[in-house]
Amino acid sequence: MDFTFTDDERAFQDAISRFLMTEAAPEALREIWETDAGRSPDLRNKMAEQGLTALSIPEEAGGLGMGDLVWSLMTQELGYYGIPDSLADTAYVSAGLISVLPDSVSDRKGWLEQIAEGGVRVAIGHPVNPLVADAHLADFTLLNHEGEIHAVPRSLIDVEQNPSIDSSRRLCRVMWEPSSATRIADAETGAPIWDEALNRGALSVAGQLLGLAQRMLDLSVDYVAQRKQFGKPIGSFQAVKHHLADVASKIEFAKPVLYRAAYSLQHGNADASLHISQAHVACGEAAHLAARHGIQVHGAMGYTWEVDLQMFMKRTWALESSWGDRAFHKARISAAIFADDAPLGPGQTFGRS
Amino acid sequence: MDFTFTDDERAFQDAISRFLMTEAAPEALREIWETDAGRSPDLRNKMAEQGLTALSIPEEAGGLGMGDLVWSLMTQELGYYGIPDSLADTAYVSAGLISVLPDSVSDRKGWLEQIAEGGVRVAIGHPVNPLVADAHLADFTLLNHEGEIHAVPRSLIDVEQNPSIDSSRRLCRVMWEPSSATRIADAETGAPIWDEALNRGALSVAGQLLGLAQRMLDLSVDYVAQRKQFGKPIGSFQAVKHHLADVASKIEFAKPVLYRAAYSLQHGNADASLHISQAHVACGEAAHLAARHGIQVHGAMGYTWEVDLQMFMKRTWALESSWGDRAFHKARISAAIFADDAPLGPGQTFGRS
Amino acid sequence: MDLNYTPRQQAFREEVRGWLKENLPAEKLASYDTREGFEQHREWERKLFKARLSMVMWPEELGGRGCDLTEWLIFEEEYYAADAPMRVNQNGQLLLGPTLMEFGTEEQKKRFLPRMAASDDMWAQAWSEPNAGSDMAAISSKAIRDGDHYIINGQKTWSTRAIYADWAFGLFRSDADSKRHHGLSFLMVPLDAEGVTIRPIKALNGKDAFAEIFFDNVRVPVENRIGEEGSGWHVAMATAGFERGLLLRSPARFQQPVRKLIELYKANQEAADRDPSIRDAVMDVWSGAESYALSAYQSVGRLARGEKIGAESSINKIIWSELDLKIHETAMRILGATGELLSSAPQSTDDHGWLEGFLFAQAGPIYAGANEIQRNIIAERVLGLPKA
Amino acid sequence: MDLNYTPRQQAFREEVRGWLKENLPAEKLASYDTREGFEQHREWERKLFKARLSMVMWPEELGGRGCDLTEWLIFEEEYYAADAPMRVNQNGQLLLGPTLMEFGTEEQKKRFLPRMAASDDMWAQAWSEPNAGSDMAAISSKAIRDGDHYIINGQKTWSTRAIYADWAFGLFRSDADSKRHHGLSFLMVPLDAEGVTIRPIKALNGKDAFAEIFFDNVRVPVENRIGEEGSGWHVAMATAGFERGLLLRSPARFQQPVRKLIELYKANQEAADRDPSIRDAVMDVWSGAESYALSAYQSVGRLARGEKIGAESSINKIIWSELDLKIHETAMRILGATGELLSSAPQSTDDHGWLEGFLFAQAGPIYAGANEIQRNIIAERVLGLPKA
Repeated sequence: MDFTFTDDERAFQDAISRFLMTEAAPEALREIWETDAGRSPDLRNKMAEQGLTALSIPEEAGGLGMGDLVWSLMTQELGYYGIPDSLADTAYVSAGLISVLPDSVSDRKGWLEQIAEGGVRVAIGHPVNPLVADAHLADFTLLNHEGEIHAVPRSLIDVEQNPSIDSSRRLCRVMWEPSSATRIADAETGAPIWDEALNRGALSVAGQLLGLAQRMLDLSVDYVAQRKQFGKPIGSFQAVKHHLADVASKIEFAKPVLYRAAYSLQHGNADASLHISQAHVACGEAAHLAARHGIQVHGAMGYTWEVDLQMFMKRTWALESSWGDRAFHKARISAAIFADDAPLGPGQTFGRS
Repeated sequence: MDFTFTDDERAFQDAISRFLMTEAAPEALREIWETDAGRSPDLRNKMAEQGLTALSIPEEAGGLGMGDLVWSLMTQELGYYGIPDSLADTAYVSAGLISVLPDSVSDRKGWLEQIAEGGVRVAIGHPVNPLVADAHLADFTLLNHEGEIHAVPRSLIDVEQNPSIDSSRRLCRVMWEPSSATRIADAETGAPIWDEALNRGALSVAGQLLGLAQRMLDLSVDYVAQRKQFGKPIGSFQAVKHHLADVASKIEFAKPVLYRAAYSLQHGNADASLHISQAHVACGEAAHLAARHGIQVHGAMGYTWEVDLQMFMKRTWALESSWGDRAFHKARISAAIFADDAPLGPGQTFGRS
Repeated sequence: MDLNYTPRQQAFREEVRGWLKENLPAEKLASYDTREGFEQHREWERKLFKARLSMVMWPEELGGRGCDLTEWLIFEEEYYAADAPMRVNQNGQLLLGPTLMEFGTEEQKKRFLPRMAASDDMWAQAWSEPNAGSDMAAISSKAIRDGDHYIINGQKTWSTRAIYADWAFGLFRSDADSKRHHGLSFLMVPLDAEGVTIRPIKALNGKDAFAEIFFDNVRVPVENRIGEEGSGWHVAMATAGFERGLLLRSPARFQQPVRKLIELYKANQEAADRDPSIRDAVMDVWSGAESYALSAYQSVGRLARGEKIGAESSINKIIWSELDLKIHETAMRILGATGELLSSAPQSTDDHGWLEGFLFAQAGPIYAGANEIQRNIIAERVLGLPKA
Repeated sequence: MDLNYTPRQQAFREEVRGWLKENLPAEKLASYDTREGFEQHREWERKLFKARLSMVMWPEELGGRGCDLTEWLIFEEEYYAADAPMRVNQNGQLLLGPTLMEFGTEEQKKRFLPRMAASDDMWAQAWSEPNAGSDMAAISSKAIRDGDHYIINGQKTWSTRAIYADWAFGLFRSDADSKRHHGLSFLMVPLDAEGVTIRPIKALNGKDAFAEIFFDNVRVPVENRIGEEGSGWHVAMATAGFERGLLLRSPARFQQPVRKLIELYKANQEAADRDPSIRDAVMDVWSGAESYALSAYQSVGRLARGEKIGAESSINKIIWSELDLKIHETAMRILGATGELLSSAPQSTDDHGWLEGFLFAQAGPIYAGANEIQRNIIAERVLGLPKA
């Protein structure tokens, strides 16, 4: 029993953080937002060079063979730096889906190798999301047709862009015709794979939300320590202190929830879906509160385009309902904890294998 | 359109307040609690002398002919002073029920006269309450048998006392045999009368809860203004200020809800039940918050038997679920506001006549 | 207590309802945070003014129709129930207007109020400064007397729609050596005056909703001062009271979205009920909006009896701003995954403007004095707790 | 990361579970806030001690069995899952015990810890004073050195169950001229010493749960001092850390009532669902208790890696106290009209003691440092915000 990360894992997280701090400063992000595609090939290439696209690709396909736990650290950094890129959709969710496809899918290994090298973008259209992120520039998109899995190249889809309040989001309605040429798994094979993709997507969002929460807290702490009113830093007022203390508490207690969820998914725990929905809700609530208290302690400055807080607030409001909105995840929690055989009470903390 | 009380009505409330301040100081209440019956005949007599038992008795039966609006002021005072007496059950709820009984009930006028004079105690056993307050010393109890109304003298009931956390409550399980001798209304006649009794009971509780909220706020303000920590009155700390400001806000905005409800009941408004349930919930939430923040700012002192706060907190916790618990009243609100013909939006504030 | 409307009040309600039905713009106006929308809203205001419906409470000679507060509430109810356009000149009509009524000279009233009612003059406030947010007394912009003029230098900020407006009003330090609340004067400044520079501030939603105003030796005649020289704080406090209080946020403004929220909830009930807090929140905001409306009627009655509304207006400010936030938070929860889409997105399911409203609601607990400050005021002035 | 228990840990769990099944009292013990219940609980503690289960983490020579923190969590899980009696000697075992381990001499450890583990000595804390609540440094009780003794004069309050206890520990001012955190010493005082008077304080529930302790020239030998003379504050701060932190409120203490709350909810679902906030609250406290447990396992892992837990323990204190309140609030909502009945009432439907727990939960945000103070600590020491 050891519920901590290894020194290596923590060093990895630090390295990612330092890398993104340099390569994805807020000014750079704002420039990327303004582009048509909304994505920076340069940033994506750099991330690939760092090996980030190869994280969870099996070693035999040229990847690092890491699991959901490492992604729970990685996605926090993606959130913290507000990375305007669906990297996790390609390198985590889609890669995870492709990894478990039957061997009969002849492109499988090639796709994984290309993802590891950073040579492809893969979008994924799970029914829980009404729109598909980044389908406009994905080389191919994984799509669901009555439970089947289809891998549809860019040339066979039409996309209609749907602008979001979060300028870093690129959401597409995807129009396409299913055919046997694009089908890579039938509905029976597809069902558990789609379920796992949903869990992985939700976990990816949870991690990002937690990173966003921490970023908004850090921005707020910096702001209130220097901003003065009534002759004192506003951070010395008890009401401001308590707003931010509450955010810190939410983050502190959402973190182990995220890690348990990642562990459960990685180890095939029977309660993984419950744990992931709990993480989505807990991290969402931490981020939501960080946004609300963040703008409150920023005062009118927080309401401007110029101050960076807005970038992270809007991302929070968008991601909160991504890969399942709060109601979706609460419904999964309800179903699990009110079931007759629910894993309740002391001694059930790590669920059932 | 005038949503204020007259000078006379406000003078009446002031007079009640001064009277109870003198006659029902906390030390006196604590003594009454310790008695077996839990009630003071002396206090009851004085209240009768003040005319409080005659308030809503029709003038032709020797009463003052006042309505629910005046009772919404009166019940606040009963709550504020934590009066350990079911005065409102006799003089308001039961009196209201008796007033609308058919003329064929030969005792009707006599009962009203006796209530007005303070000569009888009447308990009332509405099905919404699992137990009957003060049945142990009521001269007779109004009871429900399959929708019929029965007036059952003390000699024909057995009572089993059920102690409450609120030492001023005297709750009885009532055991009795319905008979034609005790029946005063059949089920068809009884149905609207029981409904109105429930509304009146709920309104009486709402008023008391609001009075309790104000009392707990006043006690807390007094305490934090004199109690010092870290060299300052604790009332000068922002966290303490904000706790009490929130209580003051809740009270301020529950008050007009109570008054609209009383008006609607008095004037037979079609939305009276909705308005009364809203008042029960709003006043309950104000009192609940006043208790929570009250004990918080009192610190450990608030947790003692000795400091008066406990008397009003425990009364709050008891009354919150009396004459319908919060779920009961929320269900009535739901049914009304989600109905197809719900009175929603601007211009519907005072409901439909 | 009498909760029936008089026949006159009912007739007025019918008149307003009928007029709005006849005259409402067929198409939704563009956002008044854009130049185009701003002018569309000015046109609408002129139309209201011509029907003497822009400022119903003002005296007839100033462009109103001398209604009382109850009639004003009725007007507002009908206005919001009809989904009529947002009022673009509120800073003038609701903040400066009442201030002029109370503190202005007869000449000032005649000069400014009818043009304000007609929206011939559009007003911006010049309240905050970069270092004076909720601490309004920290003002450093100066207005130094030079004969029958003041010479203004300094900077104001968070001035709503100032880039489109004609005039601004605000507090300036007329005694250069004074501190805090002392030595301030309340001035009205034409925004086309020489030396005025306006720079837009882009809001959260990407629109130029606010501006900074820079004053570089701007000359303003003394007759543009409201109240005595040096007593601007006193005047401004009254203005702030109007802002927090009843007038700025009439109850209908919340009852109408609650009605729509209930429709939204019912249309999506099955999905929404998976999160039980949604239904609970819908019930709670229904009660909150009702209670806010009831409190308004109560205040109107108290004012009619000659009572004053004092620090309780701070409670109002907290209640409406938190209510507005909760209404829009709940709508966003119901919209779920499509909630983030702009109204221009083809797949948007937001036909009421919930997202825009959600963003705007974020500002409610901040502007007009942050809610933390309002809670201090309640504790100190309503409850009598000691200052820190 | 490895979330599997080792075979040794699993065997320990089985042992504890089996022992409890064999040895649990057949009848619920009386409340330990009564003399009768206090002694019943002391008997139970002796039984636990004999099985070396009273203080599993303590070394064998002090009466424990040298378990690590993970095993302690396992013990707690089994203990609460079995609904075993509340621990009556917690003030000694969980607060003073760790303090002695860290700051006591070898002689003190041998003298006090085994008797504490066996509950031969029952301990009360003598922490607060009438004018020193959350402001612990405002202590005025004096312990003036007289040769190899201290002479104690003063008054302590809120001493839980002191009327039944054998010993008390607390801070006293050993330097009469010192102020605030300076000049304090940490002393252990036998409650049967001459000059000690104990007066019960009746709590909310009518029971003598607390007491005031009066010291009138009470002589205590210097060997009853923990740490250096005058450095009591430093020692006490460590004690306060234990109190707020992990040990006082093990996660199982909340997971077990959550399990019961879910049973209560399911048994009353139709009535409860009329108020949708109830179902939402049940889900929320489930998540809260899980998250508190996960955080505990995380802390245990961090401690095992040699990290320190500092001001984060203030977050713990807020989380468990607010969680406990919400669990019991929700239970009271589900019980509805019968919730107010004492367990002695024939019609009571409260077979878990929800009402008593609800009352006790009210104290959670107050004792061990009010939550307002904890939030200040988080803001200042975790986030680095400036002091007021």
